[in-house]
Amino acid sequence: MQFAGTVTIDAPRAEVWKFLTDPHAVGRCAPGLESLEIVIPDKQFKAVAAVGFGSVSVKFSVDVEWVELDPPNRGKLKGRGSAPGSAVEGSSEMILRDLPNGSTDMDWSADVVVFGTIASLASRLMGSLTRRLTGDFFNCVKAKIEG
Amino acid sequence: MQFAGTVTIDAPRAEVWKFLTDPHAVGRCAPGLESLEIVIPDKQFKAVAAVGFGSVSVKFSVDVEWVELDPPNRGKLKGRGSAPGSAVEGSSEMILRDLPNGSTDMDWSADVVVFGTIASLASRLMGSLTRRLTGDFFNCVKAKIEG
Amino acid sequence: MAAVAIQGLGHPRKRVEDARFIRGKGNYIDDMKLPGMLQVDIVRSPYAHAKIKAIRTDKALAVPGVLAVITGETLKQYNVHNMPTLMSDTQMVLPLDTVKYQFQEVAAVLGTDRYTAADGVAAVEVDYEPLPVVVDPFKALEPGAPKVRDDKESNHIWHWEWGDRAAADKAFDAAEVTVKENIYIPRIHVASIETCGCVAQWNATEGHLTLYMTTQAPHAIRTVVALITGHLGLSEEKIRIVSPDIGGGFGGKVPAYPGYVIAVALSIVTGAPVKWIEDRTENMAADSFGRDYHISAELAGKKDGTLTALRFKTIADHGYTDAAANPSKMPAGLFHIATGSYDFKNAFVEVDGVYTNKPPGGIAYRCSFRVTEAVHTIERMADLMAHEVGLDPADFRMKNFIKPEQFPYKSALGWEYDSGNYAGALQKAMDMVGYKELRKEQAEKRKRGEFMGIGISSFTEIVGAGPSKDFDILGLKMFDSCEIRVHPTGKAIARFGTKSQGQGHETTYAQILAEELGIPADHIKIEEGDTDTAPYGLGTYASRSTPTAGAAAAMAARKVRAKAKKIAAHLLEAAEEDLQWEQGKFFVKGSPDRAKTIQEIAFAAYTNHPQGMEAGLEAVSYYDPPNLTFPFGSYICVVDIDRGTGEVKVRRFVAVDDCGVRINPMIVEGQIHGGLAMGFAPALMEEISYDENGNIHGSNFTDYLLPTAVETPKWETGETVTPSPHHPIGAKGVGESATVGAPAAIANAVVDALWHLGVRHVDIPITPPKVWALLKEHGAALEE
Amino acid sequence: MAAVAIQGLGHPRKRVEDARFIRGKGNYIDDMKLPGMLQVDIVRSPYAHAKIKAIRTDKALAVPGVLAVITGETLKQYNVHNMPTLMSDTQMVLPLDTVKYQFQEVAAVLGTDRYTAADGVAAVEVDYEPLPVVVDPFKALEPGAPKVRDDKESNHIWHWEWGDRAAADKAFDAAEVTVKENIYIPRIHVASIETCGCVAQWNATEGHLTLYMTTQAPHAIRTVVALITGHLGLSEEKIRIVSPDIGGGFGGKVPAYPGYVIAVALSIVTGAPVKWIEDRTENMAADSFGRDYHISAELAGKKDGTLTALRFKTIADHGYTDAAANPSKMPAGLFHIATGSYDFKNAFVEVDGVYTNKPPGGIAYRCSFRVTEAVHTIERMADLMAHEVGLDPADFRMKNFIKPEQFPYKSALGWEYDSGNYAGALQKAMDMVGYKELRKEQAEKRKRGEFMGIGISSFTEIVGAGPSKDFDILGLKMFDSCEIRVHPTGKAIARFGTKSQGQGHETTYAQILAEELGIPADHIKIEEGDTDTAPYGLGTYASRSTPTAGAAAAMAARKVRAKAKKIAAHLLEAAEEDLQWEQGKFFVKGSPDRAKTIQEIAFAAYTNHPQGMEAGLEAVSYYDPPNLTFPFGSYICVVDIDRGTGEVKVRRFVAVDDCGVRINPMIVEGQIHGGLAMGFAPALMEEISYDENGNIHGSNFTDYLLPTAVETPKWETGETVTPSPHHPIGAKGVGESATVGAPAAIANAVVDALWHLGVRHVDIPITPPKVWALLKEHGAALEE
Repeated sequence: MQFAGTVTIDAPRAEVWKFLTDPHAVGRCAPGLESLEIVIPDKQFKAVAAVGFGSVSVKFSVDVEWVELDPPNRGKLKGRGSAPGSAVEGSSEMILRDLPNGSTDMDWSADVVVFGTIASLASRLMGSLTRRLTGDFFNCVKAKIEG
Repeated sequence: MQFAGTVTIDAPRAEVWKFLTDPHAVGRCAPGLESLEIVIPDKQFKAVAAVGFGSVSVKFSVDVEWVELDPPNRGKLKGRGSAPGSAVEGSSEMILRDLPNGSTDMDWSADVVVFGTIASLASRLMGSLTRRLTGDFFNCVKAKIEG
Repeated sequence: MAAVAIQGLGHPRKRVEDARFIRGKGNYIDDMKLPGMLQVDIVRSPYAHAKIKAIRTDKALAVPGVLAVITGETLKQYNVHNMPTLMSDTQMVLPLDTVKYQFQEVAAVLGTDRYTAADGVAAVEVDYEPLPVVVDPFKALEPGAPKVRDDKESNHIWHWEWGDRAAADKAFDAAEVTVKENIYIPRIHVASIETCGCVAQWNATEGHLTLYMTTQAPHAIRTVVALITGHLGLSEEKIRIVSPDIGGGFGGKVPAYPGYVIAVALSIVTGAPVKWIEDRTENMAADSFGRDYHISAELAGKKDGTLTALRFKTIADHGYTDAAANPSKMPAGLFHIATGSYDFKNAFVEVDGVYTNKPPGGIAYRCSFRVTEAVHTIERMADLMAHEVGLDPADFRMKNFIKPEQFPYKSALGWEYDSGNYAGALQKAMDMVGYKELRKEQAEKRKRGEFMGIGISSFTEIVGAGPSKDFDILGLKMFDSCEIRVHPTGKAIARFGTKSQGQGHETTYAQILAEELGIPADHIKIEEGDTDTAPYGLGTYASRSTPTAGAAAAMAARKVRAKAKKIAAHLLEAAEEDLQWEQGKFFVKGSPDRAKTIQEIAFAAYTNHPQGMEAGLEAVSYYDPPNLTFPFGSYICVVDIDRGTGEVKVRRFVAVDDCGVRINPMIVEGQIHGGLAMGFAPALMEEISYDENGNIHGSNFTDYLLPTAVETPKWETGETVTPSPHHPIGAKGVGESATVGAPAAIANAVVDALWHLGVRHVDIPITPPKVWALLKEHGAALEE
Repeated sequence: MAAVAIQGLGHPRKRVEDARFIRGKGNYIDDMKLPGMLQVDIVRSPYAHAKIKAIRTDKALAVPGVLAVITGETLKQYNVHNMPTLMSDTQMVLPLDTVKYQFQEVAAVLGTDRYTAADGVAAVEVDYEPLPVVVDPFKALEPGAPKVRDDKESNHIWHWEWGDRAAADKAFDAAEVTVKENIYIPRIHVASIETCGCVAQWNATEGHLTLYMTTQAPHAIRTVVALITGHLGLSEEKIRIVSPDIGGGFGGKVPAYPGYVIAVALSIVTGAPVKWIEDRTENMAADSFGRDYHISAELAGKKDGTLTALRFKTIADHGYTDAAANPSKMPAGLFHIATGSYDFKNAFVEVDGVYTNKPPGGIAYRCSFRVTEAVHTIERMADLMAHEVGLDPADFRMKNFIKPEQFPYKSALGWEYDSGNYAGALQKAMDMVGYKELRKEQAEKRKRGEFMGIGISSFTEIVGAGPSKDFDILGLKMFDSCEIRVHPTGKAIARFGTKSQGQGHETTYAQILAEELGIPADHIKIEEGDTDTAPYGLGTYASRSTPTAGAAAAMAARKVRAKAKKIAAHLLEAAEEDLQWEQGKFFVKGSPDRAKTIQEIAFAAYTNHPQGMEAGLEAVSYYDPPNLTFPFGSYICVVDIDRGTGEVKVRRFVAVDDCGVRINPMIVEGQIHGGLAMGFAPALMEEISYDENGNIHGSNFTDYLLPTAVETPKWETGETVTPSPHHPIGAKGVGESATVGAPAAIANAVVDALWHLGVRHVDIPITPPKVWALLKEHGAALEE
């Protein structure tokens, strides 16, 4: 599944960058996040998050790696997660642009592939669910940065 | 099984008679007696008594009837009892005689037939057990009357 | 006591097995609770293709009540990590290093109960490295495609062909008319309400295994287990397979699945009984599938509509291992019945089996080894050709049918059809449905812009595998068997090598025996499914029970009757040749009162048999059918299509079946009703598909649509009776006819409804979105 | 894998059943625990004869967990308060109004478990009115004796006689010497360590009864149950009798006891499984007894010791009903084997059956229907005659034995003895024991006032009932059966109509089949005891298993071999007549390398049999023996008698048995050891007696003395082998020989020790008090 969008955040690019590359900061907006561990700062972190898809609820352990970091312009991360009977792989990219009014535009895109129980049991729900979760996530991010 | 014996009791015949024809009095000496009920005074009573034969212990319900009563000389009773899987039938007779010293001699005899579990399981023990029980019984009677 | 009715052939005897089924007293695998029984649950792969880098079991083993976690490495110590398939391919029980399809077994967790085992499964951690996935058999055949099997040269499994290619090509070259279509018969699942499972009970003291399992072929399973485990000392006399009541088989309970081997291994190791039961998704996603045939079909004919030749080329998607349940010499089953009910002079079929990253298979979906695929294709193509030459599909069929006088008929693909009256069945169906009036109605509606279609399917099945000359499974000939023992009081017990999964064998076999012996059916106890007691048989599938074991019943009964005649002669002090049989007794010809009933004879068999004759009254028959049987029928379906939703509404469905002599008309009727529902379902609803990552779609009853009573149309059934000339009682088998014959009638009706738009074909399942898209493509959809 | 040894005839194969027995993994009735199982316990009469005035159940029903109390009135509603005995007499299941022996069943209490049921039994109140009791059969025959049976004319049941009375009388009149003795063979009990019991499981949904019970004759029980309950609709195909492992039978588990009927009735009423298990006293006091024969025996002979005639007159005490387990036409069983090993020209035996207020009976105590009674009597009488004419008992026997060249020998009482070499067996026993030296030692000891005796018993048994011409039980011919099925991999399962109770059938039957087929015995699973699966048979008792079912095994195997030969011919492309059998394979004569093993042939029977031949490799044989078999032997016992205590010390016991061909010498040896112990026991220890009120003495193991390893002497065994000429493998059966033959050897030794005192006879059991009294009577007791 591929998703993309643009979010305008009423904050300077550096501030937005700082927030979005701090897993603990972002983590506060990640739905169902249960734990977060920095393995190598600015390089690798682990997260555990519970996600519910319809009647199916699973807890994913995800390993995330920054594969590109061009502060404060562009960041790309890849992740692979697993849950009992399910797995997820994906990458996500963000590009920050200054807006004339001092705000920052973030273009984001994500490519997520799910495998296993989640994929087979919940595929019908996946699209709408993901839209809802990303919507919530970016609203939260925006709110947190904009304070 | 037939048993007989003579017991000398240091008490006047009338007193001995009175004791021996009072089921409640005699009952205090009856081994394992659990309850006693006069149905018709001087005629019929019921008793419940537990008897142990070796490893076998049974509770007999016995109906007893005075078939002869010639106060204070001679008395005869018959009984029939039952317990789960067992039965007993018997008669007993006593003849009281004054002794010169004011004591009383009691000649007693008993004829007991057992049936069922008791008879088949405990027949080897029956003779010695009965001897012991009757011995205990008459010692008790003697003691109680002689007070 | 009033005399008990004999209830032989043709009697609508109530199903005796229903006494327990309708009271909830059936004995299914999951009803079994043995003292000390443990439960196994299985860790399955989320990936369709991946390398297993590590399996970490420490957290699982820490779950209270989890007793063991085993992997392929565990089984490898005993060389049982792999097992052979019925097609002599190799199937993993548990993998050593790679998984080949999604939901494949990866490890097994043994716990004290089902919940504990499931908790253990959730706690097993597996590290995978995903590998490239191929789910499309055409892509799998392309050069450079990801290789499914490390141990094979390519993804191409086998090529198989039948018929005279050159003659067919020549006929096509000379044809006045040809039609061609690509037809996909999608992957579906039998979706029995009871999933697969077993209880393995190892008796360490006796070195003996009892395996209670939901198998349609207990004896074959026993022999296979013995062949697999012989090196471990588990030889055939130490294995007992018991198949209790089965909640639906339909072909899905023929193969051996890894769960069985795992349960057995764990029972042997622990000494405790071990239960394994699939949940719904495991059943749908990991057991053998049905169909998945991509067929490129061509017919040739004359302008007058006479068919002259047939060419079918098929790509068969077998998933990651060829675990098809076919007769071993027939990798595409009986697909070469493809000439159907028509008198083709030339025919050629070829099939190529292909590996993909999908579950192993395939098995038949209530059908006799790929017969539905063949029937669906020829019946779809017949309609195409009919329309092409401008004939009404009914007229076209009548023109091309094999004629009654042509039987026994040798088909261009080599089969000898035993008997048939195809025109009779079609005519009866047309009469029942009011064909002409419907065509009139259709024409009127078409004028009004309403889409109504009429579809015919005049199918011919081929069932009752099969004659020992050609039919075997792993070498085992496909005979079947009946043993009957008559007790002193004239009651009897009979056992069979088949195994009912709902067919009503307990009822119908007793009727065959009752017919032959005159012992009331109610006095004959029927048993199947226990390899320790039943005579060897190849099991129940492919509509073979009546053609093989039903025949064995009659033959065994006749042997009993032959002995009974000798005893009667002794009792009546008459010569055998002077005795005459009348159902239930022998009497002296001309002196009907000098008679001995079968009950009197039975008592004498134990109390007063002739000196020199052995006591007892019993016989066994292992019946080797001289030929297959060829049930047939004509189905006519009338559909209305909703232009707003694309929904196909089956308004009428007339099914005229000819299965030869009907043992129990009520059961035949029931079988046809059930079969029609299972023909309707894949025509309109059922499909299992995969995304490009090998994720299954259709692994549960939310995504895989079974018809309920709400969706199922009202069936109108009729019959003709053309006995099989070679079967002892003339019966042919009917369990699968309707499943085989129905989908083409529905598909033909849909195409018939849309033909004037230019629609020539729709692959099943013909779902509302698919129809709506067609309508829209041709500008006929109603949009808001 | 190393080749598995065939282990055919003569191989001391370890008992395969011991694998479970010695691990405590046997499956006995009381091991059975079915879900929801209830337990029944029985109220029994303390009186030997009484009228039942009232049965009050209210207190019992108030016991928590007590579910029901049933009486004869309850059962009468279904007409099952009475049941027929095997001798067509009537036996109460539960009485309506009178009890006829002590411990008779009076009512039954159903509870949730054994303890509850027992509490319920204790709470049932029964009012009895005692009636006059007769326990002595002689008194029972006196005019005016209390009548045991209200439904009969008198206490005399039947008179039975055999032989030529007039000729015998004439021979006695002409005799130079006669001896006479009254011999009592007391009532004893088989006292199996496992008591009787059952679990009745009624399936209300299917109308089907499974009765797990400790029976030696499952099929006969099934037919009997069907005949009894037919009026209730419980017909034979709806009854399954399963006899699991049995902890000793010895004849006591042939009849049907009231407890079985009660358990069945309660299971039918409640729909729950119901267990009934006897406690020790119930088993000893209420089940069928053995023996209880009062025999007045006479022999006539010449002065030189030649026997000329025999007359035995017997009063047989059958208790309150004639529930003997005999062939139906033989009310005194095979008592007419009474001429034993001797060549009598004239013989006459008569027996009168009498009712008394004792338990019903009788059954054999590990013996073939009254054979011990006959053997004990003739062997005691032979010693009397030997002493009378002044011959050593060994010389006397040698003189009178039937000679080897006389076989087949027709006895004066009508039997045709199959084969024998009596002198050979006696000579071997004498050599083993050192007979001459012992006689010398005895003479010396007698001088010193020490009592040492040497006793001989040269018995002839008659076993293997029996030829269908004469032998039946309730009409059922006494054949027996074997079914064998060879699996594709060459392993096999075989089933029999018999039922092992410790005899080791699982081991020995497999050896017979292995011998005949060359399939290793370890690859043949043997089963018995399930009427649904085993071919009909009459069961195991009377040493009949080897003579009948063992023969059936060989015959069934030979049928299998005949088919195997056809398959081998097909495989080898040779003519059948050119094939030669060598254990385990057929080869082409002259080309030993052109061979097919039985395993290869078995696989071909399912995969490559000749066209036209049925698949499978199996056969059934119902074997009707042409004659009985006549095992024999000579036992010599040496005793020392303690003059102070009367104790008889068995110093030596040499047993030479000839049972024909020995299938498994180790098992034969074990059977003889066990049999000797069960001959020793009634000779010296076991007796059941009654007081004048009908109270039993000997209803428990404190009063009824079973020998343990401490009391049992060391046995010295030897063998001669005289095959049965009519048995397929020449075997005769040995399970009971020692029990039959041993008591006379011991009794003869005791009398021999005391002969010079004037002692001519001592009835068994020869207890210390009895011997001490004899010593005292003859002034020989040592007193303190």
